[in-house]
Amino acid sequence: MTESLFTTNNLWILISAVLVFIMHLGFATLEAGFVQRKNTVNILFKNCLIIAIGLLTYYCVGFNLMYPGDASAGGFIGFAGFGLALPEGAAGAIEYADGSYTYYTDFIFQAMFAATCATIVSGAVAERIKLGPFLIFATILVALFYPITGMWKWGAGWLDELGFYDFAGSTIVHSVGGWAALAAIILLGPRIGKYAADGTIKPIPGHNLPLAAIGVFLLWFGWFGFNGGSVLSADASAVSLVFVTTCLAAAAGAMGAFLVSYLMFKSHDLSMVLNGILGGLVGITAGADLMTPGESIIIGFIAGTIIPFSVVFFDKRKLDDPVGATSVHLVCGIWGTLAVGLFGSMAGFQQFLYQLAGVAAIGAFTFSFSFATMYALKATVGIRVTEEEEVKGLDVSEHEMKAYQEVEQGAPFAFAPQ
Amino acid sequence: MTESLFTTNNLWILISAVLVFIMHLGFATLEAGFVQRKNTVNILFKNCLIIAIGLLTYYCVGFNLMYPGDASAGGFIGFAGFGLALPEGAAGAIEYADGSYTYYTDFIFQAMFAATCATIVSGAVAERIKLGPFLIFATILVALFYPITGMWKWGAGWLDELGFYDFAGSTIVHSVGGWAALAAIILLGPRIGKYAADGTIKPIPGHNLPLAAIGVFLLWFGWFGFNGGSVLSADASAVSLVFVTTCLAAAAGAMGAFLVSYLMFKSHDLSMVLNGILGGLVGITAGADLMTPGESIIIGFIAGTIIPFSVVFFDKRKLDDPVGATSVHLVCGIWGTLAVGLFGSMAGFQQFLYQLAGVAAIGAFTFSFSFATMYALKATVGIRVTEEEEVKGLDVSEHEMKAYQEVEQGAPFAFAPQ
Amino acid sequence: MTESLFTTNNLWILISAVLVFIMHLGFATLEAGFVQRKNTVNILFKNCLIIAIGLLTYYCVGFNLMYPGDASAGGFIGFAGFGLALPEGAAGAIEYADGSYTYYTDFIFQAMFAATCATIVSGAVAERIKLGPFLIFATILVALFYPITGMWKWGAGWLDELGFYDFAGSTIVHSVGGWAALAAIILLGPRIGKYAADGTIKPIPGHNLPLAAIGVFLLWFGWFGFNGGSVLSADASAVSLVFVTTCLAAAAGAMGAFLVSYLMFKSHDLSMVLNGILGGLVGITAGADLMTPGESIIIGFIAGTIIPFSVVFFDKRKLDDPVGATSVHLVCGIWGTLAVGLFGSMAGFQQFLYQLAGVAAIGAFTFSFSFATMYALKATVGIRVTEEEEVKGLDVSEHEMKAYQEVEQGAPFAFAPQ
Amino acid sequence: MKKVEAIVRLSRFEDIRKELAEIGVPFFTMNEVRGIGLQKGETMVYRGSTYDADYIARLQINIYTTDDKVDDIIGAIAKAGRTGEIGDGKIAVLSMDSITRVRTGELGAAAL
Amino acid sequence: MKKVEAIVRLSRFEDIRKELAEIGVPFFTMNEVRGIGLQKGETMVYRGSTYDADYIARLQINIYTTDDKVDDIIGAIAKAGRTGEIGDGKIAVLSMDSITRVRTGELGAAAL
Amino acid sequence: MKKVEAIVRLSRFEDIRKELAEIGVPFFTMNEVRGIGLQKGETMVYRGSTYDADYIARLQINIYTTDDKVDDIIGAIAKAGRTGEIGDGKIAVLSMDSITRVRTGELGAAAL
Ligand SMILES: Nc1ncnc2c1ncn2[C@@H]1O[C@H](COP(=O)(O)OP(=O)(O)O)[C@@H](O)[C@H]1O
Ligand SMILES: Nc1ncnc2c1ncn2[C@@H]1O[C@H](COP(=O)(O)OP(=O)(O)O)[C@@H](O)[C@H]1O
Ligand SMILES: Nc1ncnc2c1ncn2[C@@H]1O[C@H](COP(=O)(O)OP(=O)(O)O)[C@@H](O)[C@H]1O
Repeated sequence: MTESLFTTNNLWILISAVLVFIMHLGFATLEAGFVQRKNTVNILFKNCLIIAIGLLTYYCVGFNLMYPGDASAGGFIGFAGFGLALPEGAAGAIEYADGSYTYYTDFIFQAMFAATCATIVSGAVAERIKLGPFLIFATILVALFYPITGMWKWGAGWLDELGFYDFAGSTIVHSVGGWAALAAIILLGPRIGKYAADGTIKPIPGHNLPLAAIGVFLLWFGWFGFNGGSVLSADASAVSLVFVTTCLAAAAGAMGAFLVSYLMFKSHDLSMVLNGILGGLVGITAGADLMTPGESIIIGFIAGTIIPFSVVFFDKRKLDDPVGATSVHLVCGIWGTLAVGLFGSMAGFQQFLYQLAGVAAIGAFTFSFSFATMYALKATVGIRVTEEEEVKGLDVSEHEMKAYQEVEQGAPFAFAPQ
Repeated sequence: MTESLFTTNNLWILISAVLVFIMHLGFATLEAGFVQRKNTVNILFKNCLIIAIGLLTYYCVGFNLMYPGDASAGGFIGFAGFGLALPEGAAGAIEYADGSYTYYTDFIFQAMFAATCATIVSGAVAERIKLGPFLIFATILVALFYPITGMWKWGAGWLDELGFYDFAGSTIVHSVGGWAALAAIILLGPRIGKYAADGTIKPIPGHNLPLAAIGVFLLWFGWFGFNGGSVLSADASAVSLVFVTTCLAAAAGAMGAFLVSYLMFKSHDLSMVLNGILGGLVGITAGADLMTPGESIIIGFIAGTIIPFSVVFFDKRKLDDPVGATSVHLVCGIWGTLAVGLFGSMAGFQQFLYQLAGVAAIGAFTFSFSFATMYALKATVGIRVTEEEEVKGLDVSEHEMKAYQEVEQGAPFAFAPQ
Repeated sequence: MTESLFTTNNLWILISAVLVFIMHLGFATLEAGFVQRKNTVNILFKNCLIIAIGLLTYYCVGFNLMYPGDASAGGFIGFAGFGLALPEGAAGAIEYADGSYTYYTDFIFQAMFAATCATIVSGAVAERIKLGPFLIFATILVALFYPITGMWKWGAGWLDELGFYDFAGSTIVHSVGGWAALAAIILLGPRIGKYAADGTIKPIPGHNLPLAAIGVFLLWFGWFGFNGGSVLSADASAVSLVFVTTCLAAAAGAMGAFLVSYLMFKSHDLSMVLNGILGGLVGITAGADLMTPGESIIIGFIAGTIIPFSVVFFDKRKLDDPVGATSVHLVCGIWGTLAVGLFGSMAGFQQFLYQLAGVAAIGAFTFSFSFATMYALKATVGIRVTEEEEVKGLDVSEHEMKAYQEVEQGAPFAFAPQ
Repeated sequence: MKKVEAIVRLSRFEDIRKELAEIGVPFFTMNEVRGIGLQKGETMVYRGSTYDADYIARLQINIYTTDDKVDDIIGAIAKAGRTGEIGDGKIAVLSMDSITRVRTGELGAAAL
Repeated sequence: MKKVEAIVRLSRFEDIRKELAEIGVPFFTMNEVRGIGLQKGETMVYRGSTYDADYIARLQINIYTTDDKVDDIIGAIAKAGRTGEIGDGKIAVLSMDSITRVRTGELGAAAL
Repeated sequence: MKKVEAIVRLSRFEDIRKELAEIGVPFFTMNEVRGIGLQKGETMVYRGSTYDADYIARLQINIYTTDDKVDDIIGAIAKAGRTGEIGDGKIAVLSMDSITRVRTGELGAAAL
């Protein structure tokens, strides 16, 4: 390993961290676009704090919980201590990861992933959750639940031993976020007005679809780092393959959602296509390095076709998810993880069972701990705003602000005075 | 060539692909900002599908049509087969492009360019074209027309033999998109209400100029990859020169459009300055690697000054182009291509003639085939929505959605209930 | 130094330039979001022209004023001539900066920084300054004031000799912008309606907080290049440390502003958290390479806590700054610069005095020359629009445009006709 | 003939609409208004300064009707629009000379 | 003196304006309203569920005028506003006691 | 009982509000309207073509009141709303048959 190749490898992981960072803006705009205007400040506020809390808690405990090294107890849990502890030798010791990246690069790349998890939840619980309990839940998720299951695979824990594969986190990041979201929305209940007295669904359309579209493009943009950086080096052959499979899956996801939602609803629903792109991306994430371009198209397309069914399924079960986070991250995350056993260079029945095991174990852990945490919060401080606050909107009731101010100086209204 | 340099070169082309990718968000927001709010969902929907279709068709046929290798028939057309076929040897074979990038890197970078072409059209035909025929046209453009003329130059075809030069695609990408757009708007006709009975122009202002500004900045951002990546290696000297010429041309384009539109209309028209920046970028694209910084300023400035004249010219000819795509991509694309014969290290009368030949040949091919395709679509399925649909807006009539929902849960209107 | 490492180093500085470029979009959207809707076109227009003017003037004079080389007169001022002059040897001469980057890379990276300075001012003076005088002021700032003080430190001038340290520009970029902004708003006076007759503050809320949030995330995104690129090579150890300190400071800034504004105002003010993130980023900028992660959290957190106090302080002094530029860039810039003397590997009383000297010298120079320039403009052409223009909004009065057009074709109003 | 104008809470709209439909008044026109009354606007905070939203968002329902229905309409709106809290709004009845249906030119009760 | 209120389609606005100008009524005030009538709102689809837009966007034109012009105004609006489809709207005439021009304080017809 | 409707400049709103409060009319309802009158809209430029904004943004203030206060209200609005420039607006008084307070069902003056 030359210093030069080391520098290039490290640079790519750093740039990937930058790309994953901007996914947080992607989530923020996507979620903001899909909620009602009266809850916009609230969702932006949560997204700002989640990235902040995510980075800080990952610094404090998450990183050393996810990568405990020798401190790991049987591959189930371990903790290497609070804060960051630069390994012996210089900060940039080329030995740290065999010349791929430095210790700090490792941390920052992983920290950006961690915060993603909590952001997934924020979309699903939008428009009705109390700010305080949400922040507590997000903190616990990032600080404890995410690193623990993450360690099982990426921290060389028991699932890794077993043979479970998850390249960049269809399960470890996306499904974990999705399970936590599911637990939360079960306990929260649907938004007021989402269901008529007779149970029919009354859609609550997002207030700003351009914002949502910006979000999806930014997420795709960031996914080049999410998947590309998960190669954990700048290896030309591996990274370029991952780029191709990632993009083709996203494109196929768009087409899948487009076609199915047209066939199902006879409409060209932008919100479905946007979710389809994300579904394709989540779907390819577990095996982005294992697939041929053709296989990636199949995986992405199927993910895209799942979206409309899944959205309708959750809606019918009164699991109200304003942004479709459970369909995108949970359902497509499971699909993508299982697809590693069906397609690509690792496919096989044995592998499929490993994948199932991973999905089930991580799902069971995350869902039950998330449910318990939310339940405890519900039973104590309460997790839902009052009906009055919800109808007024969280912007006014939790923030005393409006996202789009109408009053202009010199005039009481939103248009230019004469 | 060391493995290390190879990795760096390849990394830059991959990162360039990421930057070119985000240009699609740039186009989406630019076009969304320049249309009326009632057509916003439609334009976003088209932009989502274009990138998806672009990537998939380029995978299926485009790439092998543009780079047919030995399969080329006299440098005019050739086809190396469907799908991608990894060349003999490992995926990342350092030999593929002399240590500059891998096969998959080559594909993904080129695929991002291809989709750009169709996006250019979507802006010009906005607010009145039917969704289905547009998607068919876009698919044909990306799958056939763009790769064929692209091959003439970049696929080592006859124009390349001749001596025609187009560094990053002033003609091959931008003018091609522009010619197709021109053919389409001739056949489509102007939007209802754009011209009074007596022929005077009645402007139809864009509904969200911040979105349009976001689009222009993102396009500029992506252009670092568009031009910088076209160096096809990370060569320090070449890439840094291209960065400088690209930026200075964009800056000069802004100033050119600013000054001329002030002199012509006595107004500080943001939409002109935004188009001026893009004009400067398109203008420098053909010769970004050949110019000194000073020359790039001249080229960009002239491109910027062309914009207001060109916009008014097309408007007067009743060629209605809501976003100025023909002025930016077609007119400035021609200008930039010809500028290679006038300025920079290749300038000369002979070269000027080669440039003219390239502009004419590619223009003639693209315009006539695009016209024929659109004509056939018009004669069969029809290309324009009904008057009623157009007046209602495509969002409601083609998508049954609104971009900015006013109805809030618990209240019929767009402000917080008390 | 191998060619390969040189290429990687250079590539990182180029990519950093791209990241710093997008900060201009960050500023544009942040400022647009924080002003009233009637001044949106104006702020976008200014941001487009500033980046254009910034690049062009830095090309013409700025670069050679900031890096005069041997032409420097005693470390106070020097000028190496107009335009760019490629040093002897090839453009990409590896010798130019000891194998770190090329001449053109140097220029483009520095040019992106320069334009930032003027953008900081545009936010503070928004909603009331005349376009022409503003552009003149911005040009002078970028062409003269910024490079002169920049040279004192980064051009190996007297402050550098003294021992003053400013890694990426807490003082040299941010405070300089902040001082100029302060001078300008003192001379401009507050917006009409900001203060009641009895002096109480009447807030004028921003019109589009999602835009503002987009701006802050993009600024953070760009800061990876701003600070990471200031390492001036791709050195794995240094760049990764800078990434970690930068991110943790931003996160801590968010938490600091969140907590203090909750304690002070009992509200969850999104605008404060957004400013807090920026405060943390500005704060860490001077010593991003000197701090441990823990120290960066302290510095960022303190910067965040400063924000609410500072905003209220300026507001009470009738120094009306719609976007909080003085608090973020000036106050946190000073804090960050002084923090180099208090924390991290250079901390010490002696160093603290050097830092104080730098803050004072650059502050005195920039403030007084900015004040004088603005004063001269005020005395001659006038710097403030008329009351009528201000009430109407600058979009209509200076641009004859609206940012959000309501009139749709076929209908006089903003919703779909039936 | 009368025009009934009611200024009501936005959150009561659905109920008022149902109540009106029940008494045979399914059609009407409405618009957004801003009220200044006993009930004060929300207190907002922006960058450390508090201020009151000057007005309260309200809905104005406009119904053209024949004289005989006026009392029913007032009753329906008063019933469905009431929360009992300050700020429930007002119902005004104005005299209307004539009403015409644009589509047919019909006049008076036939136009409704 | 009368106030004429017309609820009309947005797409007929330009023609109504011209027609009014021709009969010597160039000045008026208008606002956006939402109508609930025989004509139903568009059917929309969002994430697989259909719903009806509750109301229809309409324009309300308000004209203060002298008694003698009322019939002309009704005629002009009825003519230019008609499409013949359900949903063309209504024209109501209300009695007005007085009208004042703010700029001059003029009263009655002189204020118009 | 009367309904007073005033079409005024947005920029005069604060003063009108104060003036009304002084004469004991602190409560009212208002909405945004667009006026077409002697005063023309701004001339706008977009991509090289100029066009006039068709209308001017105005505020309509609606006050339900007893007969005795009508003159005071007209006087207050006319005073505070006047700039003397063309475009200051109109004040109309319409006859109102009844007024009801939704919260209590009170009728007439008691409802105000
Ligand atoms: N004199 C009035 N003229 C017009 N509108 C009024 C008048 N008084 C009250 N309103 C409207 O009625 C709304 C409710 O009135 P308010 O005094 O707050 O409560 P309540 O009617 O329950 O006593 C106000 O917000 C305003 O829109
Ligand atoms: N009784 C009414 N009071 C007030 N507005 C009404 C009434 N009836 C109808 N409208 C308004 O007139 C519009 C058109 O009425 P509609 O019944 O759809 O068609 P038409 O007038 O052609 O029979 C409605 O959308 C509504 O705004
Ligand atoms: N006949 C009318 N009916 C309804 N509104 C009117 C009428 N005439 C004028 N207006 C309203 O009054 C506003 C001001 O009128 P305008 O003629 O411009 O000025 P002024 O009242 O000072 O003579 C107009 O913009 C319009 O909203």
